[in-house]
Amino acid sequence: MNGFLRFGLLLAGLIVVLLLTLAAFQLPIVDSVKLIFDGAFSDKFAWSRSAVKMTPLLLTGLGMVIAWRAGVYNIGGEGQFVVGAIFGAAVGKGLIGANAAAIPGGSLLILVVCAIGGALWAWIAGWLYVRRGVEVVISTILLNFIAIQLLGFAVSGPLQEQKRQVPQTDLLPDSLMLARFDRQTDVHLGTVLALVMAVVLTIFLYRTVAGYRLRLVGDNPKVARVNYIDPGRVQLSAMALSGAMCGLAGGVEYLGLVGQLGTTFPQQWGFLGIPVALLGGLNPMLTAGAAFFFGALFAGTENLARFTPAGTTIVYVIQATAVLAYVGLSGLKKARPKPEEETESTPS
Amino acid sequence: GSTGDTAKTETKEGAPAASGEFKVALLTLGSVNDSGWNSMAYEALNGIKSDMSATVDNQEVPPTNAKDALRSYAQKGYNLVFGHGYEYNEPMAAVGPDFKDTIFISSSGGKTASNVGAFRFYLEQSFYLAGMLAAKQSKTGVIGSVAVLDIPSINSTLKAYEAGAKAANPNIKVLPPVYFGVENDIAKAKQLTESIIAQKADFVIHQANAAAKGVFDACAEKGVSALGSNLNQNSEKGVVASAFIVAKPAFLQLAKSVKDKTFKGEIVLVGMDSGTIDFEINPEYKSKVPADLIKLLDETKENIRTGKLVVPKDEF
Amino acid sequence: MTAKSGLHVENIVKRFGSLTALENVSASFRPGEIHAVLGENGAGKSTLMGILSGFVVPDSGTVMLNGNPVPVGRPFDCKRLGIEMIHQHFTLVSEFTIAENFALSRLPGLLSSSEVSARAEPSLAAATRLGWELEPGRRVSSLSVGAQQRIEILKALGGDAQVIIFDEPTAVLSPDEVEDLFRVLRQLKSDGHVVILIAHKLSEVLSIADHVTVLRRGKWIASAPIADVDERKLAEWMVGELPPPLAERKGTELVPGLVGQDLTVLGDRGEAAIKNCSFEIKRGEILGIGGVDGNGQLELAEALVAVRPVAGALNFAGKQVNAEEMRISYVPQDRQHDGLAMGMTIEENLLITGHRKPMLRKGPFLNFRALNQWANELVKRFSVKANSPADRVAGLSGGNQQKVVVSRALDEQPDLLVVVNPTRGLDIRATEYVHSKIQEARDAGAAVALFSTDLDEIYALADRVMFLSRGELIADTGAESLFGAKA
Amino acid sequence: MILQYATPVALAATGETIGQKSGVIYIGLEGSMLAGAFFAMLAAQSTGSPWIGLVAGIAAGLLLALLFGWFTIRRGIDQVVVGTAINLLALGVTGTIYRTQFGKSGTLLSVAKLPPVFGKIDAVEILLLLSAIGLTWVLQKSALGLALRATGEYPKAAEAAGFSVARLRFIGVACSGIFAGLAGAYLSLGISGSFAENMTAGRGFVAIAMVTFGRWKPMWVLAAALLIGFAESLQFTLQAAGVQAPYQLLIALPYLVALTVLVVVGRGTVAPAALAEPYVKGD
Ligand SMILES: Nc1ncnc2c1ncn2[C@@H]1O[C@H](COP(=O)(O)OP(=O)(O)OP(=O)(O)O)[C@@H](O)[C@H]1O
Ligand SMILES: Nc1ncnc2c1ncn2[C@@H]1O[C@H](COP(=O)(O)OP(=O)(O)OP(=O)(O)O)[C@@H](O)[C@H]1O
Ligand SMILES: [Mg+2]
Ligand SMILES: [Mg+2]
Repeated sequence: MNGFLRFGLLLAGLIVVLLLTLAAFQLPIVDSVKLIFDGAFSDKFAWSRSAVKMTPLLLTGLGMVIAWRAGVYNIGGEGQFVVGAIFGAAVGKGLIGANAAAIPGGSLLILVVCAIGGALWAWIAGWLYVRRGVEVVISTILLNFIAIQLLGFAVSGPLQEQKRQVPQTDLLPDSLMLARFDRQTDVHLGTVLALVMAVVLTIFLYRTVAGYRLRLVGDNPKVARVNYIDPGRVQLSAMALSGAMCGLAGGVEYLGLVGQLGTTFPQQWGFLGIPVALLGGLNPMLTAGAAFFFGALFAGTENLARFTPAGTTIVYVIQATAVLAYVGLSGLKKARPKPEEETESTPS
Repeated sequence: GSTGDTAKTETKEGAPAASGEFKVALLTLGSVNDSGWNSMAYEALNGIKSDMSATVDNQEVPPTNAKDALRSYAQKGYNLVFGHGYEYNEPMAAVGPDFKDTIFISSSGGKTASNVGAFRFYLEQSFYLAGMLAAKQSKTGVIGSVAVLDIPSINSTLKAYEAGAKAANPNIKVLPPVYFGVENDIAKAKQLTESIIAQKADFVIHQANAAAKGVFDACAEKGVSALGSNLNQNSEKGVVASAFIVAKPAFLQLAKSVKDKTFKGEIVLVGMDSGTIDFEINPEYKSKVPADLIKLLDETKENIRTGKLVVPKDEF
Repeated sequence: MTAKSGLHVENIVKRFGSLTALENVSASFRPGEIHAVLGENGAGKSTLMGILSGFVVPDSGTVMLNGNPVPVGRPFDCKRLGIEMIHQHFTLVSEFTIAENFALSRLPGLLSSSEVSARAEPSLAAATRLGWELEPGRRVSSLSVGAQQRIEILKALGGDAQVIIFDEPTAVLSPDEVEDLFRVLRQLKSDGHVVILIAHKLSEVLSIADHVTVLRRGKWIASAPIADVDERKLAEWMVGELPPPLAERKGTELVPGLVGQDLTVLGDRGEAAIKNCSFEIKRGEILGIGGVDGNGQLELAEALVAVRPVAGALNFAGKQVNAEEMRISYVPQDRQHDGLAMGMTIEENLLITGHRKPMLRKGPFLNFRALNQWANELVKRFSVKANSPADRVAGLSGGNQQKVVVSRALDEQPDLLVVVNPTRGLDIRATEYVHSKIQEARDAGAAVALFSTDLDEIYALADRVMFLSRGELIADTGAESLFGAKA
Repeated sequence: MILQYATPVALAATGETIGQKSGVIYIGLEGSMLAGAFFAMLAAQSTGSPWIGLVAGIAAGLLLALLFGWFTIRRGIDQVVVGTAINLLALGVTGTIYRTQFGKSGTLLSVAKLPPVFGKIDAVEILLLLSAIGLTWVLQKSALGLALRATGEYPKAAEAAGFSVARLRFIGVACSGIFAGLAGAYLSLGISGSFAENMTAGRGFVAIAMVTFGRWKPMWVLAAALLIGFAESLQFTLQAAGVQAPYQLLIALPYLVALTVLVVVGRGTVAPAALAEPYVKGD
């Protein structure tokens, strides 16, 4: 595979487009590029910033890989992310009350519950699809909207802080937070967890029987059916696993970064997992690469917004052009599109 | 391994230079072009820039990123970082001990340290007056309010609005606040305003920021009175009075105290006494307000200013 | 008729990556002639036809029609010039009605009303001319493969085509349907069309074609008038030598096997596709089940392999059929729909059954070393034309795709073997090989249900024959009348 | 009025129906709407004519859709990835221009609104009703519709019939873009008389959901959008009437209604078979 050469070409084209964008918005090009680069890579703070942003992206991206590989077009990562965190916060609230320090493995418990929460939320859409034929695309869009409202309700109702003033949960004690490597940076154990998950998922998809069946169902559910594999069951499990991964992302964001939930907790990570996964060709390891690309891009452009008059909005423009440049060039370079003549099937 | 936020302080390179340059940053949750809460702070920041010839910067920062943003500014030698919202108080308390040379101030919030403080705008005072005006002037006997989110900073003002209304007219019916839930959704704000006008409300106050246009529009179309908030919005169509914040003097004073190194980490309550909070009737509408009501409002304002009347406010 | 009239291809080259599908191929197709193109699976026949009709862009070479160059790679222009193709894999919109499919190919442009019934008229008229009855309002997805092919042909006949290309039209047809199709071909020929036919059965070719061209591994081998060749000669051109005849049946003992009693099976739309059928297939026996496609073959086959619920008693060796305890192998009729995962590699497609083999697993994991070895061997044994088992099946020719499906089903000795048109689209050599493997399975004690629309195949292989007609199984009472029955 | 508030989503969803019928799922719908809203406002503000504004809004929505088309149809790149980027781009470009031009002064932005034509009904609302009927006709009775549907079901068949799949899909996605632009323009000029950053607030996504909800039939899609519009206005009325329920529940009401309807209705017409699948001409 000459993937590396391709990647290099993409990177070059991408930089050109970025420069043009900056010029279009009359930002000093050299300084801006330096700010973006510094924001993503210059020192340990920058690297940590990139890693922190990569973490939820990678986990939700992996979640999307699982579902899309099974042929279920889950676009409900955002809702699953949020509901996972809500579940985790419920346990967190209990642990705070029960003097958390006394409970070993409290963070692990919260993470597991987050995964379960995300899995349940995704399972709803999966069940609707498998048993009632409701397209996942629509049910997950609707469930995303509902999840956001559920969060609002949770943090101003049952999970609200003790003082009952602000719609947010109580801050978790340090003993429950994921370990950080350096108190000066935000990067936390969740990043390692996400990378481990990418490896685990690679092994699962390509090395195990269950992973093979999942891919087979995604490719042709009818073939699976006549070979005694129940596509519905596989897709339902895939959906739950996918949701678990997104829920875990929510948990990692909660335990690793913020320590409390409020209405501003959702930052679109669940949604952005989709382009990340697709950019990674629905392959876990390449998805890790895509997540890092996005993470660094976010970290860098944020830095640009921080120290220039360029606001968040220009950041969006830069991000959009970067993504388009990347995929555009990869489209140009695509050595050989998949042969259509034989991939389309005979109507029966 | 993990390190708690209370561990020993590390000194960072890039601490404020002795060059005398004064650097101020502002963090907001939303766009500073929201014609409301954030744009008010942005104006004040520009006031600091021009009056104190400071270097200023501003950024939209969600709370999840707050610590990173605070550290970056501190590392770049910023002397003062404003976080315009209670959401920034916790991150400031967490980061503050590491950067003793930078002062962190959030709008609202309860945690303080030697270099961490909070500002509390007593906007309730002017909402109280708005409630009085509405209650007295309402022909239907029903008034209402439209808000973007169910959050304490908003709810506290709406409670004061209700308290003022009840104080002026015990028989007034104050509809419970209604929320449209999505920032910047003008159409929803408008639709929601129409639905409370359908409940007979003829005075509507808002906490809708950029979506306020929808509230005013609905009021103007249905011929009811709108009340502006956060900024003086008396020039908008259909607005009869505004309850607002004049942020610049307060921000400036604070910035000066930081520059003079007289700042103490504390929670500062700024209200009508310092002229930061104000209430003003639209001059065009003034003719429709009976003289005794104007007198009552003026007296109440004076009582608030001198502390004789303490308007209720929530803690958050 | 000038020397230039007709369709001429010259020096066509087409490569797919490192594989050369066509190497400097030239040929002439004349009006008023049925011209057969022959070759083994993967020889490049479909690719050449794709180039003639504009669907495939050649790397170099020219196509001329009546002395004028045909723009390559532009199906619309080819169609306008009068080149129509009946594809090996149909180009019908299965969600559309028959009439809508006809109308679609007769639209003058985008800016008009669809006038479905008016535009479908020429094709419907052609149907009447050919004596085919159709319900224009019926959805194509509800038609049998044979009926769909008629729609595909009628679509082409609705315009004023000069060249009509048939890519393996006979592969799924019953003898009657084949005869009917040949009637159509002759009529087209006498109308002065250029008719190009791809077929694997040499007897069919010899009975209908006027001229043959043979390809082998992408190279032109020979062209000759039909009078100059015989079956032996053609086979020699195609494969170099003729395969040995079928082995005689070994005298194995018959043991009780699959018994079905009063079986009723529902189709996808809830209709009773199989009604009260009873039969027995002993171990060591092949039951041939003939009949026109669409009479319940798919449903019965799926019921036998226990993937479709069935009412009635279905027992194997006295016990209820239980997929867990016995080995069932299945070759479905529609390879692309039911047999292959088109986005996966050859190896992964072999794994569809292989992943259950203990030798290819290590606990929950796949044993890759064993897997590669196994896949390589299968590919070699069934001579699937590919660079390696890691190639994607989508890039294989139709026949080679079929080999993948068949090989994984026949790889291990099954108790029950259910095959539906197992040699659809296979060349002579591959057909012989598959036939011998089916016999081998039988001889080793499998109960075999052979569904086929090809009478020759049934009579060559089956020990007993039954026929499916409108969901009912009928004992062999002389095939002719039954094949006459329309679905 | 329910019709008025439901119009933006209904318009965008009707246009998207055509796009999806041709096999393109335009995830950038939200972006086209936002660009439509902004450029309509900008043009109306500088010319004083809401009609010119409408045209500008449509043009902006169309332009983004064509950009999307270039990437997905010509280059065969994944529709979800490009759509996401288009949304970001629209958010960024409208936000940036808006911030440099407006909203600093503290006064709210006001532009001339569309005048009503019949009583309270305005031209766009009429257009919405007409286009649902018109597009139904196009899909069912016109040559274009037949070819579009074939492209969405089985592109190879459309190509075999002599049509360019790419051209048909461009027509489809252009339709999505035009209607989304109009929907956005209506949001800013018909309803709000103003603009605020990201004022579309997820309506594009709701519209995409409505296409599925309405089973890819323009009239049903319109009905679905109106049903959701009704649920929305119901929740506002309930809030205003002081109903004792968490307001988050009320805000979620429309989505819960949609989900419930889908659970009850269950399996219906299925999506166009080739939806979101890139088509590369056989080579
Ligand atoms: N789109 C494609 N991509 C890659 N390889 C292809 C493609 N289409 C055909 N090939 C290869 O080109 C060769 C010729 O294929 P073609 O389909 O023309 O064979 P054929 O003679 O029609 O065979 P069959 O009788 O099995 O249908 C085969 O080896 C096939 O694998
Ligand atoms: N070769 C076969 N022929 C017929 N049926 C089979 C065959 N292989 C498997 N099955 C059926 O498929 C079912 C599942 O297969 P298998 O036990 O190999 O998979 P599994 O990983 O254990 O999955 P499950 O969790 O469904 O049990 C079996 O119960 C059996 O009925
Ligand atoms: Mg072929
Ligand atoms: Mg099992």
